[in-house]
Amino acid sequence: MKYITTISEREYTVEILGPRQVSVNGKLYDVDFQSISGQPVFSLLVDGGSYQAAVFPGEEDTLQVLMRGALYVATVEDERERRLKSAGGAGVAISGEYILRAPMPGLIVSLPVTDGQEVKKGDVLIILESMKMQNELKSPRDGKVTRVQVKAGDSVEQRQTILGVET
Amino acid sequence: MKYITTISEREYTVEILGPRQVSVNGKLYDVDFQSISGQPVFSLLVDGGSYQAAVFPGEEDTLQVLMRGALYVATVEDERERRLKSAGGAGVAISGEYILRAPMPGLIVSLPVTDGQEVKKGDVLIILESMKMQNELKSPRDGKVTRVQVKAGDSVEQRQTILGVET
Amino acid sequence: MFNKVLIANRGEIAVRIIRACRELGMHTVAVFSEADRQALHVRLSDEAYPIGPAPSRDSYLRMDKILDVAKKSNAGAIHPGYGFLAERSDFSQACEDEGITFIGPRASAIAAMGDKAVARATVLAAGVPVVPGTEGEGSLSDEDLLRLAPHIGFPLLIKATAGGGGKGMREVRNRDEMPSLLNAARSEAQAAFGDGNVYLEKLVEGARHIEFQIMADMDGNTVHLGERECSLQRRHQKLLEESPSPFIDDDEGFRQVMGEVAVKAAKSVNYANAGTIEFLVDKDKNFYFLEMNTRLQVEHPITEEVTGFDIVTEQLRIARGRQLGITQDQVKMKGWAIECRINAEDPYNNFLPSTGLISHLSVPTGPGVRVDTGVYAGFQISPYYDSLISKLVVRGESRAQAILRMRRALEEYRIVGVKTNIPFHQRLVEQARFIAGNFDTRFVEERFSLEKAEAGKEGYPEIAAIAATLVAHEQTERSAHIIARGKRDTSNWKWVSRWERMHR
Amino acid sequence: MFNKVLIANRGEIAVRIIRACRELGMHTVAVFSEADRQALHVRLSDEAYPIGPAPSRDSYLRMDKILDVAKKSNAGAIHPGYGFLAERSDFSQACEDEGITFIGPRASAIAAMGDKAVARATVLAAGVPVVPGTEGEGSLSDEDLLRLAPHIGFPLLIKATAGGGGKGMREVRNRDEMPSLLNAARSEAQAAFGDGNVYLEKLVEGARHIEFQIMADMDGNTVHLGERECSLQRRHQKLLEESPSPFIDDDEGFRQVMGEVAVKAAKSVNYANAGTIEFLVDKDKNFYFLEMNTRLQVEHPITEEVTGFDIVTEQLRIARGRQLGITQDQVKMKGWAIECRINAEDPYNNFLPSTGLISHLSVPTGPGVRVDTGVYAGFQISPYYDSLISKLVVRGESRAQAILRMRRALEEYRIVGVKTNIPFHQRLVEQARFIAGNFDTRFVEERFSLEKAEAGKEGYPEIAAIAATLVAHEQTERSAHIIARGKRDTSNWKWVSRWERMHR
Repeated sequence: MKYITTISEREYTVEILGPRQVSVNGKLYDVDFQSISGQPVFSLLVDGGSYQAAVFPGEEDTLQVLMRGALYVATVEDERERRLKSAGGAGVAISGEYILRAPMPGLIVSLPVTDGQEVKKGDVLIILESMKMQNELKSPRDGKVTRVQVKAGDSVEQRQTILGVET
Repeated sequence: MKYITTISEREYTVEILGPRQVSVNGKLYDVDFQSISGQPVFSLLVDGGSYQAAVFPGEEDTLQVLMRGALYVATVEDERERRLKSAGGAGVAISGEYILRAPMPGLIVSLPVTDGQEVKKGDVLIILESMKMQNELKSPRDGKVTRVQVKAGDSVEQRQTILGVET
Repeated sequence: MFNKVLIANRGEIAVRIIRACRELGMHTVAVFSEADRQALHVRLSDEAYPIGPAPSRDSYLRMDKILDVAKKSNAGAIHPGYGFLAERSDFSQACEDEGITFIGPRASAIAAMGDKAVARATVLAAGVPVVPGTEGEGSLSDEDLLRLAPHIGFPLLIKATAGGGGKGMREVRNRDEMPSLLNAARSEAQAAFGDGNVYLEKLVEGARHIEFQIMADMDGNTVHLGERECSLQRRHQKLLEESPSPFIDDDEGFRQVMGEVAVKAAKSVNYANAGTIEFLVDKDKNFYFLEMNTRLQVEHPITEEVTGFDIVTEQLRIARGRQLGITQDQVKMKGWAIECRINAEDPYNNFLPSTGLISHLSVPTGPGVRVDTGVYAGFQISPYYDSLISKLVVRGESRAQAILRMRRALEEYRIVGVKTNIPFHQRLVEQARFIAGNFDTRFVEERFSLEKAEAGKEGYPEIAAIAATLVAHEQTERSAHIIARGKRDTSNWKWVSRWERMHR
Repeated sequence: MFNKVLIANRGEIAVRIIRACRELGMHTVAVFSEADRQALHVRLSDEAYPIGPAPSRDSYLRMDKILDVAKKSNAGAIHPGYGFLAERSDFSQACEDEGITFIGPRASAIAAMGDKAVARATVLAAGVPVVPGTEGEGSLSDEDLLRLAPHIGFPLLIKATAGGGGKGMREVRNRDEMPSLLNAARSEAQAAFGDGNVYLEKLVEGARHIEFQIMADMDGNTVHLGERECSLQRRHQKLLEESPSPFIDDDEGFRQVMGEVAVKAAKSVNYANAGTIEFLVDKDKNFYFLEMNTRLQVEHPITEEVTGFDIVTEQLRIARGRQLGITQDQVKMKGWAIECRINAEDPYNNFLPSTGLISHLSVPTGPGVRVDTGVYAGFQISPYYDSLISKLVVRGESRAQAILRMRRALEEYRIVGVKTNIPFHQRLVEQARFIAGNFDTRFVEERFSLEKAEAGKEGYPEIAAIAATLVAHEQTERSAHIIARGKRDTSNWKWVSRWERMHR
């Protein structure tokens, strides 16, 4: 099974050759990969090197790998997916609507944007109070604010939709 | 729901009156009983007193309650069970065959008894080596050894039947 | 003399106090909100009583309910911990009125130090240097503050009179932005402390935040237990503290000068029990009184580790009327201690707080490591309270050993289910400037970027690629089979559905 | 000078050594048997290599495989921990032959002290008092031993020449029972150490077991780090140790006399690195050399806690050729430390070892508590190795504080999935004789009964009855419903089937 795995814009071709062997960009590695305690924590022996990795789903179908105190954000595609995607043309992932959901339950302290407003990547979309802190949630991209579903003073549940940003 | 719960040969009539109320021998208690982390560890608030109890199944359908550093071995019967039992006559639990099973995987170092031999309560039935220790397994009652299924030098799996003691 | 103590708090500090009581053979009474029925302080206490709904104002801030529990349970004393009611003089007074020992200073001392403006005036009168600012009496209007600001000079800080922990604090670079910042500070202070009063203070640039631990008995015997370096902060929240301060280090003369001033400040309000004098120190070793925290401090363990002095135990003894067990010349700092505050927040996403169920927990242990915590595997981190999960404290013979020990402890610490700032600390303690002890209160915000720190490291991207690919591969394989429904339900693991979403 | 260390061990001690290496910035290489792929030492090490099947003789006792891994991984040194190959002079020699630093004494010192009979002769020649016994050279036949026994006098002990930890040890009350006990001791010694040789020793009645920690550098500078009281044993296995010994306590003169003799004993074999001299002490303060353990000791942490001296770190430094960091007069014991060995065994069922999956784990933390452990929630305790799960160590300013702290730590410690001896320790530290420090090596076996200790306590039987009834009630309710199959499968909890069995 062959995968293209991207970390920090660098591509790694990872081929799973057997239960204990993979290759990365053609280089062979002995690998012993085990889940610990039924948790998304793994013990990984690669050519004798011992690594502990926590692997979590991240934003937009990435996998976050936390290992030796550093975070690696990875996208894993299998060859078939990859071919389909390149046939369909690049840039697909960028378009469409970004939906901002409340990352935790809390209180909307302020909502500095309005429906239809143009925002830049990094602009504050809302300020949410939770765990006694005021937290600014920022736009991950340039775009236009759509479908604002809350107002200042509202309490929101975790994962509740707050607004969208359309490119 | 009314239960007769026996600890150290003393009987407690425990009646469950509601989600937060029980009576023990007629005395009312406010009770808040919660399982922790989905484990057999419980936090129990009784009239404001806070107790942590680990509750495990013990031998012969007892429940072992480990709490504030002491072990309580309890038998819980509901009223109906209890009535049936007393109708059927006492002493039933004592008769029959005791089956000795290996409490852990290990090696049978020695087997000082033979089929048909009479043993007293406390007599050593086998010596099992496990975790680098030689462990003596003793007879819980007087009786006759039956159905010896292993010999010295055998490796046994956990729960494997070793022999019986018949009264 | 009391033998049963009610702990009017939650989380790691409630656990800390319960442990101290237990080690003195005292009984403990916990109180808990609806969100905290399964909290560790409830499980570990001898008694525990509910005091209301999850929001603090309905539970942990309700003096009336807490006093009711104290009376019902015959608790002879109340320990307020930090936060919540710890610095409310009316609570201290109410306890006294009910004949319950308040484990902390007298109401008058809390009141004097609690209004930061009054506090500054009081210590100034006692000869303690203060940061230039509005040392008026009590509340000043926006108009007054705007008028006084140019006399102090910009940049300056707006600070909550009632507050602490950076809440209701704003930095002002010029007069124009001041009105809106005053507004924001007041509303934050109102929300956090129920008191919107603020004051102004000169911003000392390049400053270090160094504080002295004070212990005083009821007879006025007062000692300091040396200093703590607390300059590493983000949004005025301390993140990593150490004792001694690398800035003072072996300048014992300077330490004693500051310590004596700290004792003088405490004595100016007839202080009793544990307290902390916070100073700003500039690069020329000028130092200014900032405020006094009239309570146990979050970071008290590092002082315990270097002095060998159990501060919470001593608080209980002092409250029982005992004299201080030590004199100033018996206080010796030995070795070095560092504390990292482990918060449920995502260091890769603007330190956004993180809630959820802790599904797995591996706590670092071994020589020289101490963890003060209020959580366990299976505990739910709720959004109602602050994000402090635990305090990871290490001690070493030297600062270098303590740093290396902290690194290994951070690497061992595994918390699954919520995001934590552990990676932030891992990178922070690797920074050359941290190792050199060369930082001020702006370091974290202005000179340290987690992303840049990681980009600068060599790292193991191939290994990460292997891990990610194998996880994804396993999920593909799994989703190709029919998976028993029950297996999914009881798993904390969201990959299957994620994977299905990807392949939809 | 080496910078990469192979740890030829497993469990808590392997983790302890990895931590020390990490705190010195050294790289680590773990080895593991098939049963230990997921063990903590494998997870925490920088590198890890398999060395064979689960039984020790096929893995952790295989010098050849371990040396292969050392060479393959370019490890410059090997730390043997305790047990396994730690006291095999041929292993120390083999390392030297391969140019790999053995972190421990020279092969000659191990050999001299490893044959207990030779050891006794050697130290006797150096003027160290020994327990009367067969100080012959090497192996004696049963015939010889039976002939010598009456000269020593009964009661006496048969002890394994190669051994330690009570294995291959038998107590002999008279000549008649001696042949069969010799047989048993030899076969146990053969199984445990691959060496069936035994020797005889007078049994000192009412004796305390007190040992001195020795540190020596390669230049022969030798100090002792004070004593450890190890009298609380069961079947010659230590269960609870403390430092200082309450028997020596503040008799500094006696401590120094014993310490000097211990140093003399170590010097008699040109000892280098960490070692322990064990003494028997009778009630009149006569003391006898028992044996020297030429390795790191299980109970080393209590010495670390009272002296502030990191023994494992110092072992690594000494092995690198560094001189001892301290002189004898710099060694100060401060406060009191106690260690409880937490074993996977059932104290209510004849201390039968317990295996299984640790489904839940809550480790005690907070001030003065240290846990050295090799397990975590989700780890499987296998039957292949000893039953030591972890060491719970506390320190306090005084013995009384340490005892109270140990009590609260034991009460906090939760291990679910295997039985442990925690309740045993909880009862032990409550005993009046323990608190008074009034016990000898027979105390646990002859004067302490867990059942009697519990029967003597008031306890909470009503609360236990409520807990048991509610659990049983919940199970009845549950079994009355149809339970999703998957839910059952993933539960570690066996009640449902138990309940079904009951109601069949």
